[in-house]
Amino acid sequence: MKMVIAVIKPYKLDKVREALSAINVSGMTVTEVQGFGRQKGHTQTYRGSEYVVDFLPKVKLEIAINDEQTDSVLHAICEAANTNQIGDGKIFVYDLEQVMRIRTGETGHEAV
Amino acid sequence: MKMVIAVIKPYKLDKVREALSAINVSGMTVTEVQGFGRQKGHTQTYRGSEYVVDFLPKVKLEIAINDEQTDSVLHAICEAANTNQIGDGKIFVYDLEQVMRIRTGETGHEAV
Amino acid sequence: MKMVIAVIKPYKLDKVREALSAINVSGMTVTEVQGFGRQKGHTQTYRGSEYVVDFLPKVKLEIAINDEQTDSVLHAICEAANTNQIGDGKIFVYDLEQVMRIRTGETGHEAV
Amino acid sequence: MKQFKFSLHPILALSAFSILLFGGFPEAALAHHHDVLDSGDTSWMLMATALVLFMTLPGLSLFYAGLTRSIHVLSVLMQGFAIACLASVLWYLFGYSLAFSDGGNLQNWIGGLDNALLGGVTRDALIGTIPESVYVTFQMTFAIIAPVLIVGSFINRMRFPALLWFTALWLLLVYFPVCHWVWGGGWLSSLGVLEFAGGLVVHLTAGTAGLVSAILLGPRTGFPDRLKRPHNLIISVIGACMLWVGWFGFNAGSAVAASGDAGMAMLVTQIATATAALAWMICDWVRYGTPKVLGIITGAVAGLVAITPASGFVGPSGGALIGIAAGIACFVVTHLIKQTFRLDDSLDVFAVHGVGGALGTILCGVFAAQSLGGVGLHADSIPAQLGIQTLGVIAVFAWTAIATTVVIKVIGLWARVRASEEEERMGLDLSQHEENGYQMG
Amino acid sequence: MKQFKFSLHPILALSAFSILLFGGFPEAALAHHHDVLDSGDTSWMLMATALVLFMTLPGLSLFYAGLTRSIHVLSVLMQGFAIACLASVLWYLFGYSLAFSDGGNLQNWIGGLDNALLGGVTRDALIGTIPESVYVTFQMTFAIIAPVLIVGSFINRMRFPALLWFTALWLLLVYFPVCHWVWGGGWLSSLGVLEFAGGLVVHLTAGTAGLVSAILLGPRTGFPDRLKRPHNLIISVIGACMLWVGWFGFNAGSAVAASGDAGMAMLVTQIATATAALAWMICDWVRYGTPKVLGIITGAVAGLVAITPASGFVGPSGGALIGIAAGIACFVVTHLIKQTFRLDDSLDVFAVHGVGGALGTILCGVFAAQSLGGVGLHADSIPAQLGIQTLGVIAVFAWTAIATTVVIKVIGLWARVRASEEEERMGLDLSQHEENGYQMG
Amino acid sequence: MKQFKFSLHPILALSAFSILLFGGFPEAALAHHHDVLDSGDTSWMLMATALVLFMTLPGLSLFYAGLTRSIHVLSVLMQGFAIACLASVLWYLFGYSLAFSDGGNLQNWIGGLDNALLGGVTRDALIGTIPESVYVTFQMTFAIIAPVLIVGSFINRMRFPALLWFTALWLLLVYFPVCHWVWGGGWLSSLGVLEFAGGLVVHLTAGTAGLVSAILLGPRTGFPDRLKRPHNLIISVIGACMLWVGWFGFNAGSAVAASGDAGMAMLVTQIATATAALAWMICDWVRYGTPKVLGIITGAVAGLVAITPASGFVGPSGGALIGIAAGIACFVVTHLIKQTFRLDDSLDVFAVHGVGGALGTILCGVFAAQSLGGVGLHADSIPAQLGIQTLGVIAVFAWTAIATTVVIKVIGLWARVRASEEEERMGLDLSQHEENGYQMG
Ligand SMILES: Nc1ncnc2c1ncn2[C@@H]1O[C@H](COP(=O)(O)OP(=O)(O)O)[C@@H](O)[C@H]1O
Ligand SMILES: Nc1ncnc2c1ncn2[C@@H]1O[C@H](COP(=O)(O)OP(=O)(O)O)[C@@H](O)[C@H]1O
Ligand SMILES: Nc1ncnc2c1ncn2[C@@H]1O[C@H](COP(=O)(O)OP(=O)(O)O)[C@@H](O)[C@H]1O
Repeated sequence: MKMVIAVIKPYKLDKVREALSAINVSGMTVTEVQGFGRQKGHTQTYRGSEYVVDFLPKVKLEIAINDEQTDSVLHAICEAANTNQIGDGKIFVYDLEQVMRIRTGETGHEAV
Repeated sequence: MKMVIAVIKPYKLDKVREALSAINVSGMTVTEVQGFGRQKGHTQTYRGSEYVVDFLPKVKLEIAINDEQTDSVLHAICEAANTNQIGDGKIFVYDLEQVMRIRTGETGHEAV
Repeated sequence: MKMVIAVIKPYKLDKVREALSAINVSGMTVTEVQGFGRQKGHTQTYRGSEYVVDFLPKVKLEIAINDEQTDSVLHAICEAANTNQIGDGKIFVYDLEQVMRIRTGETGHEAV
Repeated sequence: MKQFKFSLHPILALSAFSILLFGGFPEAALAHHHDVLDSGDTSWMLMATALVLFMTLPGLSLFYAGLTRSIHVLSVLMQGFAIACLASVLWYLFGYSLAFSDGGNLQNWIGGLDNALLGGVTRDALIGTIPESVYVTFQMTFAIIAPVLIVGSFINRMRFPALLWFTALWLLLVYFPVCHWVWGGGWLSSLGVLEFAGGLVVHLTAGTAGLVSAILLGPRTGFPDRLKRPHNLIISVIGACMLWVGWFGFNAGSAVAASGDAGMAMLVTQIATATAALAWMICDWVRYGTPKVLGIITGAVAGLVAITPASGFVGPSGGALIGIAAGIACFVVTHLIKQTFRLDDSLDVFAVHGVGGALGTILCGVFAAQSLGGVGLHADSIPAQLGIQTLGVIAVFAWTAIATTVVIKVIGLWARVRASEEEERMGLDLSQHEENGYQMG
Repeated sequence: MKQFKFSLHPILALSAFSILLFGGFPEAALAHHHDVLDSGDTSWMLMATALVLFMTLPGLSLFYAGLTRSIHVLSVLMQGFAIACLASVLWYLFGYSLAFSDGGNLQNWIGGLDNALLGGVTRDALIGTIPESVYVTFQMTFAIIAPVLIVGSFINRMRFPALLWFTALWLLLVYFPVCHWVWGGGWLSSLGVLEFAGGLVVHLTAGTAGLVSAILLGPRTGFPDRLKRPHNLIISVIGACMLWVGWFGFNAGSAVAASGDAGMAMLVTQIATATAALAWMICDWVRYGTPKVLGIITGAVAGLVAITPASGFVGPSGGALIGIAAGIACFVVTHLIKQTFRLDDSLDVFAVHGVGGALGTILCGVFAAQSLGGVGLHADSIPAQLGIQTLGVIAVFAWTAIATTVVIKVIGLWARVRASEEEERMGLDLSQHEENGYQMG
Repeated sequence: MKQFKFSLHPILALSAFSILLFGGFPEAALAHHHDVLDSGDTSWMLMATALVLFMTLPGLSLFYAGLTRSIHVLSVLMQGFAIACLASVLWYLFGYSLAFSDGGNLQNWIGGLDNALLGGVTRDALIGTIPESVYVTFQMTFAIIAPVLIVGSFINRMRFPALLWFTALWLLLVYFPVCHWVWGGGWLSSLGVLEFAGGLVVHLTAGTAGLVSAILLGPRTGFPDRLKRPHNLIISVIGACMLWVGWFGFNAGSAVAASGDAGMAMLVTQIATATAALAWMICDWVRYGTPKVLGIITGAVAGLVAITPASGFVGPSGGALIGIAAGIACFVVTHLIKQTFRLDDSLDVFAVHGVGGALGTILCGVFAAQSLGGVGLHADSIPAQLGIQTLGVIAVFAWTAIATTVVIKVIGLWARVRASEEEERMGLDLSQHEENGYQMG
């Protein structure tokens, strides 16, 4: 099993969720995060004081999937979240050793 | 070393924390997240406009442990967080390559 | 590729970010979290009611890097975030299987 | 002119009314003509003025701000604040004059420029028993709130420069004239329309303008099924409470005296608000199975709006019934607009203010009847008065709809009115003002 | 009846007082009987009414709302708002009549129904020097705030339908009668109890009812050691500030005139609030090593409550001392209730309003003494007056405790009063109203 | 003494003015001397007092609180609240007496102790046409707001115990004397300085003290380039709106009567606020390409400040021009202080209140001219009056700067004034009060 972590622009969340539903991935956990990358923050001025806004609001999705879904999931996210503009975000994949559904105690593939 | 990620219902946080303390796991990092899964959101109506609430508030726990604790930790969380109702959440486990305590610079097992 | 997760004291964020920039690591994703560990929370009293504050505000950084950067990154974070006081936080490292830049579709090392 | 001016809003209304009733000015009304300052009346009007400003800033702004998304919240507050400033300046420049001074040949339609720059509004000038300076400021707060009300219709999507243009032109083409028609000695006041505190002048104009501009600007991105929920109902409740409190200045202040009329206006305002709020709450309960916070506060506003034109003319029971009618009618129209017509009048400005204002104006023609505890319409003059009231509603609606359309179209000639999709998505706070409402950490 | 009515709250109090002092009605008091409208008095009472409403909505609601968890915040605001509406309607229907009209044979206990539906409250009707409509509305705001105060005792756990029942029945069984006893010509006013602005009628009734209902409903889940902290103290501070400002209407408004009595009531209110707040702050500092924000604002409220019954009778130094006493006493009782008796009177309604109201009522019997700067009790009549004051406290406490118990038990016959554990856990916002307070993003 | 007292603020100002104009007291002014209570004037002053308190609590506190970081938000609210309490108590103890009673030989510099503990302020005592109790409380609210204003200069870094000392000593050394100089019959009032509502007494003192204490305490950690943005502009907008509304009490209340002067003061206040806000908005737009929310509300405050000393003397157009001047001048100075001098006067207290207050005081000497719509300075007396106004500004600035320095240095002898880096980093909320503002979940 794999865990896919996608950091995307917040307003793309709905579209990504729909793209994932379309390929039958319907579980995920979402966090509001601040991103720092090539997309540079802007400077805001409040009454003569300048503030550098380094971090930009992003949304992080964590999606546990079975191994064979990896490519289609990456593809779906990538397509839905892409705007061709800097700051679109990144996807990270790592290996999951175990997954467990709390309600039933199921583990492994059924639990995903 | 393993990292255990548990996504649970918010009001179960205290109980899970206590269950973990009982088995001598006393470090964890907690994040407020939004969950999407089988438990479907509800529809809210505000003055004639209907809003689909897809995401439900959950709490995510990240708990780094030593390998031999894995089973007891999964068990403890599962028991404490279970309500037998849909939406109880999931637990994910993955392998940690390295752990470091910032204060002391210790690494590995002692750092967990 | 590795993912480095660092849980640090919130006011150290700027310093850590600068330390990382100094070694050419300039991408990261930041989340506000609550930490539970050896550093014990305090008790707050509101009008005769005592509240145990178990969780302390921390900041979590997720930083994807290439393997060879691992040591320098750990070192940089450790130095910048250290105050020699309990609660300085922890760093976790795990293996990343895949990284993808959404904007370009690049994967692997170039995407980090 | 003083003589003339004295007999304005709502004294004019009352006088016109007296003419209807008794075929002439009653002694009591004339007695006021001595124009001696009464410190009690002045005190109340100073305060009523502060209350109406309070009702707009922060009241109405907060009511609206809580209902947007957090990325647009400042833009709503900014619009309210900037409108307040701009309307104040325009009122000082020529607004008061166009609304309240003698228009000569055009008197039926618009005032003149005798009082431009508030010329003639000296320290000693009186209107009835209060300083004219107070009357000017009191009426100024009415000119402020009307355009702020409209903002609710097109939140999240009007660009800020366009909003400033809109405010200026709309005041010029809609508010100042209509105010003159009803309270400044124009044709509707000559007809004897009953309009105590702004049902037509403020609420129907704003509601109609809201509807029209919502149609012309088109819906928010995501309307109707991918909208985000109100981001902070606490703020909206605070705003609603402030509206309620401030409205005492709006209605009881429209008596332009600390009198029995003012007292009764306050009492019926309180009762109508309460019944309307409860009526809406029950509608929610029946329709959705739950009493809603947003419902009860909206119902309260509907009640406040509906009692506004009637507050000087009806008694407690009249107030209670107008409230119930408003709660139900505004609830129904809200649903019609959103669910049947699928119009994105985002914060229901038409359903609440347009419908409430019209309804109150018309019902006023009934509940002013003495037999119903009102100020004294004879049963057999009700049909005639109802006709006048309805005519007022239709005329104000039609003129506002036309003029608002013109205003928006004309602004479109030199300014982009609607925010781009990108601006809307970033949030108007960032795209229009480079600021964020909330900044945690 | 007018004659009778005129002599009501707090003029009755003052008159009763005069009888004590001079063995008869003084000329000055009688002089008012001419019943001519004074625009200055009317102006102040219009405003005082707005202030008291403001103090409840949004003031008190916000004060409470900030102290709950974020998942219950709307429910608190909703309860305040709905109570305001319901109490207004009941006041219109029969509340004013039961409290203030002549009760005939039952006059000692309760008023009659002569003024039901506010019959007789015409535009011309006066109470003293102000329109009766204003007096009705002013008193209405008192009837609103009392049940809203109680809400603080059982936040997070009373179901909304039960709350509506509770409000209606409690007003009927407790507020209307007690108001009649003290200000409506009932037995306590005949005895000559000194109660200027609501120490007994509003605060002791609410505080006692809070205690009783907290006991009957049982504690919040998690009480006492797993409770969550107040979710937004900023909101509570805003609320406390609004309470302070609005309270000027409550106390100085109770002079029912823009007079020296009103002025002194405002001054002593300000001083007592300040000393009570500082007293509580120092208590916190001594006990916990830190001055607390929640402490100082609670102390201010305690001072406001305690000076309420005394505000028309004491001088500046009396006010200062009553404030200090209230700050300390309410601090101590808060800790007793929470830590010793382990009662979950969640927002300390009894400790602040019950104790503060009782304390102020009793101390009023001392500090009204002329030698202490008061309105003029002779040193040797102090013991007698203290007896009357204490009797008033005991009677109101006892009646309220009994009647509140009955009300809650009776409602239990047909409605679930206490939210289920599941409803409490979801938050009353979602479980009772299907809404959320905050919705970021 | 009554005779003397009667002629105080701003009647003294007006009288002094009359002397300038007519070489003697006019009949009209003397006519007041009969000292009969006017219920209308009293009503307005009761309300104006509530408005000024409202403007400070919650208004000013919120304005400031929104601009800090979320970890300091409570500390700002706490400081405002505690200052309000402490200043009230000091005013009662001796402040009113030092400011307004006869100082005998020292009369030019400071009042005496005749009214300590508010001795002599009885129920019947009058000042002009209102109860002295009301005048005492009205002036008390001015003594409260001045030190709260200063808080904005050193947010996030003054320890709470030091703040209490600062408040007490600063009131004693700066506020009470300066108030006496200008309104209590001291040397500036003898000179005939025009100062209607607090441009010198409140705003210039507070602004200057802010500048001095910002310098002495040093900048916030992170100043100037690693500061965190304002955490909640919504709160600041609410605060600014409340300031605006409450300021009607401040300015129009300073007429100490519900009169034409009060009405005109309200009108010009409204106009100046609007033009100043728009002026600042345009400055932002030109300088940064965007109209800013924080800009427009700050501009409004600048306008309110600048019109304050002039509000009783100028006409509508004078108000409009003073507003524009204030908007631009305060904008420029804000940038100078922050960007050129790199002083961390954190919330621009000097740039807005110091500069605004001084500017308004000086311009008042021009726009009071009859030819400019003012109350009636002859063109040829303008230079002389300008000299007096400027002298007033310089004297108040100098004295405040020196005395504030002394106060801070002296406190440093026994208390730590500046929070440690650790305390600042934890946030003053936690380090000073062991509380958090926000607590989600
Ligand atoms: N090395 C990294 N580790 C973790 N998160 C990263 C990393 N690089 C980028 N991110 C996340 O991805 C977001 C987008 O990255 P950015 O470099 O701005 O744009 P792009 O991916 O289009 O080049 C960042 O805001 C950050 O949240
Ligand atoms: N595939 C997944 N990846 C990541 N998080 C998931 C996944 N599936 C479920 N979750 C998380 O677990 C929570 C509970 O899952 P849900 O399917 O609603 O209930 P249950 O686990 O009882 O079947 C979700 O709200 C979500 O936060
Ligand atoms: N086992 C763990 N798993 C996950 N996070 C942990 C763990 N232990 C500690 N942490 C995180 O690190 C923070 C600091 O740890 P703590 O034990 O308080 O101090 P220190 O690291 O200095 O011993 C905690 O607040 C928590 O967020």
